[in-house]
Amino acid sequence: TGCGSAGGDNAAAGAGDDKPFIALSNGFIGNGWRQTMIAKFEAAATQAQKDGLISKFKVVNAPGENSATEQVAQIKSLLLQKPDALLIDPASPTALKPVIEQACNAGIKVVVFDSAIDAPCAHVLLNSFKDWATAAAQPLIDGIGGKGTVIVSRGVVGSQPEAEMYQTTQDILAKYPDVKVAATVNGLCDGAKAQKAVLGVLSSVPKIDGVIGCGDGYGVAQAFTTANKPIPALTFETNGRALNYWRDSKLDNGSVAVMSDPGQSVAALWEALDLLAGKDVPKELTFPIVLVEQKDLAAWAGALKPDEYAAWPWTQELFRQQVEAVKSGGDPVRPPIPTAAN
Amino acid sequence: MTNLVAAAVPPRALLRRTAPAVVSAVALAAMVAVCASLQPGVLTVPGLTLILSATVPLVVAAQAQMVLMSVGDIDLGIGNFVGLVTVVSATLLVSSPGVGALVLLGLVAGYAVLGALIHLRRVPSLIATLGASFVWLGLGLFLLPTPGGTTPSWLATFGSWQPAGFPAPVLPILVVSALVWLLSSRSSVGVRVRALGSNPVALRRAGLRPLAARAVAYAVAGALGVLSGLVLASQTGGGDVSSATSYTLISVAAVILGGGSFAGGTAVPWGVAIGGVTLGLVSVVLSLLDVPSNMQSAVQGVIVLAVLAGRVVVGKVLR
Amino acid sequence: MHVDNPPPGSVAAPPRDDRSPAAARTVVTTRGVTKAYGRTRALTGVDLDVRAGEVVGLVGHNGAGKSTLMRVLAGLEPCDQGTVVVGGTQVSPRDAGPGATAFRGVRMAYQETSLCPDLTVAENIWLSSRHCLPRLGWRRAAGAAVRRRLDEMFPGHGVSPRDRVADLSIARRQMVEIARASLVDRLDLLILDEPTESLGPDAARTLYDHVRRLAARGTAVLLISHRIGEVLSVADRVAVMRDGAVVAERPAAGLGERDVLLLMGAEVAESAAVTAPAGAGADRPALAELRGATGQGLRDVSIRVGAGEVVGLAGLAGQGQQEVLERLWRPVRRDTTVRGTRAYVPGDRQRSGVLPLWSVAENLTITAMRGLARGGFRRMAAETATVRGWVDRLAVRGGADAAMTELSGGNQQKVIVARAFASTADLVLLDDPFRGVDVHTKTDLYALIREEAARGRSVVWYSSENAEMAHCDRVYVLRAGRVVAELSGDEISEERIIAVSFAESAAGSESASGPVPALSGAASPATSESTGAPR
Amino acid sequence: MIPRTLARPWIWGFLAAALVWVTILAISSQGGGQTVSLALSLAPYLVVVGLGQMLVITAGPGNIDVSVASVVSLAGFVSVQVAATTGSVALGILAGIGTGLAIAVISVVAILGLSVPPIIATLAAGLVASSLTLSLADGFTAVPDEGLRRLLNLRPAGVPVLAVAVAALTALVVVLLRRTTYGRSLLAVGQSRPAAERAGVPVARVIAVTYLASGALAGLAGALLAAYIAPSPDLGTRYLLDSVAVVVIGGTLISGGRAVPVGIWGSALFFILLDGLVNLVGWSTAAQNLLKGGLVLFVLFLAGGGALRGPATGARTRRRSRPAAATTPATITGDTTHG
Ligand SMILES: Nc1ncnc2c1ncn2[C@@H]1O[C@H](COP(=O)(O)OP(=O)(O)OP(=O)(O)O)[C@@H](O)[C@H]1O
Ligand SMILES: Nc1ncnc2c1ncn2[C@@H]1O[C@H](COP(=O)(O)OP(=O)(O)OP(=O)(O)O)[C@@H](O)[C@H]1O
Ligand SMILES: [Mg+2]
Ligand SMILES: [Mg+2]
Repeated sequence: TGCGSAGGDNAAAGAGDDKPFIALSNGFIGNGWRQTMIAKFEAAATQAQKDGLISKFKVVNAPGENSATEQVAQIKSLLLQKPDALLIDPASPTALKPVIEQACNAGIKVVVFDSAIDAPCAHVLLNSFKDWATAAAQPLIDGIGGKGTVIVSRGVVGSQPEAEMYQTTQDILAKYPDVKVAATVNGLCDGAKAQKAVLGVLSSVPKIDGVIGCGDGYGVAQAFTTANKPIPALTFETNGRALNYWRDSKLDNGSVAVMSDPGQSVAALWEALDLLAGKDVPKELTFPIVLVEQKDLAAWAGALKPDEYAAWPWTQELFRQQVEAVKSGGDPVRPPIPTAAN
Repeated sequence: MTNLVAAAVPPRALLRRTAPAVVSAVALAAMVAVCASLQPGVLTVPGLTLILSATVPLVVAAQAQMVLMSVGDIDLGIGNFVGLVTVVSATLLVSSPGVGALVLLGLVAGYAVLGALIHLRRVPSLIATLGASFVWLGLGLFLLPTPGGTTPSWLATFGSWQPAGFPAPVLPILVVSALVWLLSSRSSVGVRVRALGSNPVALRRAGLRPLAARAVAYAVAGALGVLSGLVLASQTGGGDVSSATSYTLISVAAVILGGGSFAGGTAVPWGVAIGGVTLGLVSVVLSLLDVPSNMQSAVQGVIVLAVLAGRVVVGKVLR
Repeated sequence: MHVDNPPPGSVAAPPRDDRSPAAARTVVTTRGVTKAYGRTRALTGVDLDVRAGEVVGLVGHNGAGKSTLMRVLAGLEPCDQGTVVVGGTQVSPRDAGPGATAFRGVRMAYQETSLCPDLTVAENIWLSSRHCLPRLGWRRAAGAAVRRRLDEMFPGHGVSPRDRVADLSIARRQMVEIARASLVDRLDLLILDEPTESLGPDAARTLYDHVRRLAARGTAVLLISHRIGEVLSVADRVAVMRDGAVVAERPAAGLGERDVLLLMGAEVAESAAVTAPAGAGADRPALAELRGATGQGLRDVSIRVGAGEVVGLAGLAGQGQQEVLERLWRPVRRDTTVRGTRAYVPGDRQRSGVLPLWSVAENLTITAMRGLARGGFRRMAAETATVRGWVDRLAVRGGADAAMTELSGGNQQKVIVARAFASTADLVLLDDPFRGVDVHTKTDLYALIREEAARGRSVVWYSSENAEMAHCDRVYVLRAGRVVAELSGDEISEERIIAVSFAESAAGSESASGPVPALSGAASPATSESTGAPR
Repeated sequence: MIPRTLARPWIWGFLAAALVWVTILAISSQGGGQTVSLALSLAPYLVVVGLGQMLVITAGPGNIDVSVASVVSLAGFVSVQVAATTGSVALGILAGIGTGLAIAVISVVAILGLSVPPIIATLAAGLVASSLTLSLADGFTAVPDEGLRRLLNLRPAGVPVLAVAVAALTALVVVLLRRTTYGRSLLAVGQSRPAAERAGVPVARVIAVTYLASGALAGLAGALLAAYIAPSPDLGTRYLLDSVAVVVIGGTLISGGRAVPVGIWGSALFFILLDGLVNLVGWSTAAQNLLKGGLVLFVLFLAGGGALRGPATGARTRRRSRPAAATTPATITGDTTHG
């Protein structure tokens, strides 16, 4: 932690002239998920530097609110430093298109992760939002026995992943006519916002059996506590705070914790290295989401700090296995669940 | 003797007025120097193009903010408005250019109406534009819930224009600033608008309608907002209503750095251009310097404060 | 296109020496004009005629309705009842409003200038005279016009059309304001509302010369002023307003100041006599001192204020008097010592006096509140008692609960003076606060100052009106940031002050100032007024 | 004076809140009382931030505190950390308040020492605060105190304890404004800074105290909010725009000089109930934003000059009064006549 973006010491940078220089541009740093994502990347990149895989690395976070314009400016100045590969967690799935093309034209390998992007020259690495939505809704509906009243808490409406996820949720719900949707709130995949949104409707809805959300269960649980109502089945976020709460409150009603994987940034690093090494990597890679089920709950909960999100510990090995799995259409790799000692 | 006195006063007053912009310019030069020392490529034409291009829409938005600040108002909706324009240009302007153009004109008219209502109902512009910013956001999300779309080819061509010999972004910055300068400082419309910010009572006594002046100011700000959005869309190639939210406060800061004030009455288009470019370059400097990621916001804040502190020092010296 | 062409007027402009302008064309006529603002009846039925080529002086106490009447005549506001005939056509209330065409030939110079401070002089001219400026090149035309008019009215004015108004001294702004009002292609009636309050005597003289010339060419001029002597010397006719109506109209010739005062409201006439100050205060302990203060417009100024003393600061406007007050108000420099607490009475009441959202009572107690409070909490009962005392003592019209902005200027000024004296301050600083205040009010306030001084308070009083200095124990006359004379007791007289104010030529033999460096004129931020000789 | 101030301005927020409440009731036809009760358990946080913002806005044209959002987030982390380390909730809350004060010190130094316009000064202070927040959030391990959370969730007879406490705080602010020399000085400074200065009001001290108070209140809100929800780097994000909006809809004069603390409750309830309504009906964020903006504008334009400004207030004229003293005595804006 600390000065990760300092890119290691300069001596090392000078020594490994032929080793690649990796830059990461992150559109937003203001939540726990993004912080975990950056922390995982910096740890892995520092290690890779020690191992002599890369010469140096650099992380640039656009300051302020999720601002595409700031990110564009920062990527442009990164281009001046001529990195060999550029990893991007975009603030906006469209605004970066021209600058990504500019980067590609400059001969830089570009890997975009955490969000689909319509830039033909870039490699894209992302989680399956369909899996995510399915993993959020299905166990929960099963948990309440296929009937009852639920609230749907949507993510950032307007974002393309959300649209896909919401569609998936709708499709699943369509199969269960006995599950009634009492309200659809905008939780924005953010516990605090979901808490307020759910609290706002709780007095006006009948008894709720479950809240299908996108990683905002902790806040929703607080809302039910405030309203003095029993905690229904929830979709928790995968951070330590939520998992500990889930474990301590002994909820066993179909609740799950599911989110995209902040370890993607590390996978993106490995992808960039393989690309630079001339390996054949598909343009689009789908990686597994992080799903915490009841059986793994204790292990995850013990290993995570409150604001730290569960991340798959991608190694170069695991990464290559997953690439093979994607190519061959096989089952996705299941990286090991960390132990509390981590 | 009196002529001597008269001649001695204005240059000093002029100096006092331009000092803020000069300090910003010095800061700008310093920042470019730092960038260049870290990355010599900055001083080449492609380098300057790279680092300056992102500041163009910001400068244009700051000019819009400046026009409103010159009537003593403030626009907390400009960021979302620019975002909305990018959305319109990535959707309607492509599917049916005529309708798109009409909608953009309608948005300018909407700004004028907003200004007129602010005037007639005597509500504070700060809160009215804050309310309007929710409306712009809502409209943008309504048109394009998902960031995306593609801008018309002529816009994209403009965005990727790379003339030889000079950095392309300099041209729109100079042209827009010159236009705003002509309009606000040299034309009679500008006199009305600034008079409104300076002393509305005088404007009314002169038989001019403050309502008209305010509506004109808002219309001009709206037009500049549309221009900013088009430029932004030309650079991003798509529409995203929340792509420019940070412009709201940054544009205010740019006006202040350029020597404008909240009191109204003054128009400082050239200062605003300098202030806007300065602020736009802060994130470039940050990404060139190896500032720890968590500390980047703080450094940005400190740079702004330092430039303004420089102003104070210069102001003291000039007095 | 002929912005500065003086009006041809009617062809039959009467010769100036014909003191019976009754024969001339009537420019403006009002009959039974009334105007009410809410409960306030500002005008109760005004009959007035103004004829081409005459100068009419309009006098009256504060709140008599002069400004309101002028606004009606200038077409800024419609009247409620009655008729207004402008240039031969009767105007209905609908025609009134800023910029109404019916009122094209009527122009008004406001007492508190209606210029835009952030605009240049030329741009300000464009605002009010745009009808007669070319569409292209208006900037140059406006600049040339205003320069010519200023040269004519105030030779040596030192104003450039490209100056920003905010950078000009108050006096110069006033000049621009007056020039602005007179710049029009056809001027039938020029209204001057207290034009000379911030002008020096020299500028006032040249202004009045111009007024006479305008009149000679057929323009009617309405002149409002509280300086009755000036009115009498310039006007052909004097109209006296009282409580919203014109109560008397007299030819100026043969009218004395006392007569006018009697017409305005009689009973003060006697008390206007100057209270002779008590003996010199040199032996009293010093409460405040400036020792060789230099910088920020001052040079080597030494001033001493004894306890219970009224010290005057005199001289032409802008010679450093306000800087002295500023030092005493915020004694942060080494060269200034002030023992005890201070209160300040600003002259610029609109800007730095009135708290517009509050009532009279709230405005009055803001300074005293601190002294009365216990542990940061206000003592309401004590405050109420204070307010009641002062409202009664100064007879503030409207009472304690009236909104401050509903009071007339003079009454607002009373409240602001009372605010300072209601505090426990040992030293009260007066920054020319009685500009444009009527004679009644002034007399009350002078008496108040003497009373408070007798109770042991010290007062430092800057006034641009030299006659006021007679109420002081001691007077320092400043010029170009220096003290050029110290007068006390019987030495204090208007003539003496004027004489030392123009020290260069003056035989100020006894003033200890020594030779004035030649540079001083140029270095002072002012002022064209100092160029002329005393009247 | 009292009837004139209170007669109108604050009524709009409550009216709008009531309207939304009736709509919710009409749609769901149940839980009307509980709706209010739950809204009352969310409103206090916004009210606390709003009270601080109100004091700042009251200090006159140009005064605004845009650092509140970052202060809320930062104070959340600090207070949870301190409470967890010392084991004392009270110390945690004090630490939150102290954090707000510390950030406000940056603003105050910039505003008074460097003459930086408040919107910029507080923007910069906010940036510093968000940097500190991110550094703290990195590897943050402390968890909010359970006892405090239970207290915040306590609703005897449907009335949240916190709402009562914040109502008392509001009353305290009312007393502060009416009965203390600081309050009166603040109102005077807000009406006309030069006039207040000449009337002997220590303007710089009043301004400093005001920003410090805003910082402290935002810090307090952050401490409570972090216990109620959970510390997070974007805990306060929404509170910037909303705090300004509730203050102004609440009837406080945006040009300064008149504060209406009670009105903040009305507009805070309005905002919270509106959120509830939108979520209940299941509108998209597009509609939500359109509705929110539309209603803000509607209330604003409807209430208009009459309610949001004093009867004889030349607010537009007063906006001219420049914050800093000019070198020459500035021009007067002419008659105060219009309105
Ligand atoms: N716009 C207004 N609104 C309310 N009352 C007004 C307004 N204008 C004038 N008044 C009232 O009308 C009366 C006459 O005011 P006016 O300004 O005409 O007096 P004045 O003769 O100009 O006094 P002064 O010598 O102080 O200039 C005053 O008592 C004032 O209270
Ligand atoms: N909004 C208002 N409500 C009520 N009365 C007002 C208002 N605005 C101005 N007035 C009154 O209108 C009159 C005209 O204002 P003006 O500036 O001419 O002051 P004045 O009375 O002429 O003062 P003075 O002659 O002492 O300078 C004043 O008497 C003032 O009290
Ligand atoms: Mg008057
Ligand atoms: Mg007057």
